[in-house]
Amino acid sequence: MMLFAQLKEDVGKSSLEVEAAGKTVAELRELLENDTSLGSLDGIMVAVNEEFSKDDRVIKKGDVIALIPPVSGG
Amino acid sequence: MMLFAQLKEDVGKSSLEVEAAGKTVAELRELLENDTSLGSLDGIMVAVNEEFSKDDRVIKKGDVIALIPPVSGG
Amino acid sequence: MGCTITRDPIKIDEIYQQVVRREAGAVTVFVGTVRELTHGKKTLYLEYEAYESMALKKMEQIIDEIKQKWPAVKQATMIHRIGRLEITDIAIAIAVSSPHRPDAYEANRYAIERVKELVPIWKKEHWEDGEKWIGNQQGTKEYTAGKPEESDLLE
Amino acid sequence: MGCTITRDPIKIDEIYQQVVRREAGAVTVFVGTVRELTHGKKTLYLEYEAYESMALKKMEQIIDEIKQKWPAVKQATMIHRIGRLEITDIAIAIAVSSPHRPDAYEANRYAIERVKELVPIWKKEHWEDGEKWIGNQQGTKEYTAGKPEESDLLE
Repeated sequence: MMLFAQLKEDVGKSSLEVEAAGKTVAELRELLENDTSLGSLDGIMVAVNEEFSKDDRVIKKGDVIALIPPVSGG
Repeated sequence: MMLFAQLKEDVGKSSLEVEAAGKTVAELRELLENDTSLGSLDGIMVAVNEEFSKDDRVIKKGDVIALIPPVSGG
Repeated sequence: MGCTITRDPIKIDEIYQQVVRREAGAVTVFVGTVRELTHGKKTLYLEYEAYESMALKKMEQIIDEIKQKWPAVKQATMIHRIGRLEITDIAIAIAVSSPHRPDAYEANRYAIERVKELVPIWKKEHWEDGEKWIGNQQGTKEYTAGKPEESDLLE
Repeated sequence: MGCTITRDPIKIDEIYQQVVRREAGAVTVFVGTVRELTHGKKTLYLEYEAYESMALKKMEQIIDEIKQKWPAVKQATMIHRIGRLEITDIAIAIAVSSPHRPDAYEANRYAIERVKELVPIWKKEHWEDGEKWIGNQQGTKEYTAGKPEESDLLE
């Protein structure tokens, strides 16, 4: 799972290994909030294969997952 | 009096001599329509000293007069 | 730094550089180019003519109006080319800088609308089968613009 | 011709040239630069980071949206710089060409608003007394934007 910006700095690396296959995005969020040091993911989007994803999307093996903090480009 | 664009081509030169001192802009327009080959000045503005002028403005000796067809710059 | 009328090709990087400011985060540049087709008719080239001294005065007036209406705008300027212009040549470029983008877009748009109302510059279209001064006096006006507003008239 | 993410200085003449068309009479270029002051605080420099592959995909999506919403638009493109940027450096440039100016202004404005909603690029402000990722997750969001709309979400 890819991390960017503040999340990357908090964790100290640009990716995290997680067992996500078979879980929904909502379940992944819960797992991350409870079992990692990331803390609250309020306001953080989950991207699956480079698309913003809703909570009920089921993650498949091989999907590329990224956590997307509120963007501030431009 | 300075002429531009279509008016300049119609008259064949970029200026006309007119006796305008003491006349209002409205009187000048009337004179031009009646006594020159310019024809109707509908839609043509009169500029006095590089400002668009209303009909009741009185023209003074030394004022710079120009006829301004609808503009089409940009 | 002021507005310009030129017979040379317009370089947009130059007008952009004129408005860049440390306090400005947004710059808008509008570029008006010679379009090949107007109302389905094929233009070969254009000729622009200006009442130069008055045109410059009116261009500066528009810049002043912008600074009144959008006090946050840091800098605004414009350049108009005259003479013969070919298809895709730049006729006008307008640049506006501001701390935030809404002002930069709105002020820039205002500027070009005002140019088309009150800057004494005229274009003549040349087609394969003829030529015509646009906005001319024969009642064949192509724009509802091309005429100054009541408030632009001196008594 | 497509959208670009770069670590090099952005040249606005290059992006302008990419959208020039014989049928387009209006080109708008929006330039976002690094501003020295934000909310009265003095920025020393910025760092931009991107999720590059997704950011490019989202930039292309915005161009597609423009062509849907403004079918007359001839060409539109954008370039975003990442890495360390100094005050007045160009962070983003967006160029849109169209036969007529209203479309060119509106589509350009739309593009930058969408960039700020859904392109995964982040900036870190560096001040004399600290640094911070803007739009970060500590509830200190500086923009109401920075969040995709409902319709941008995949099931």
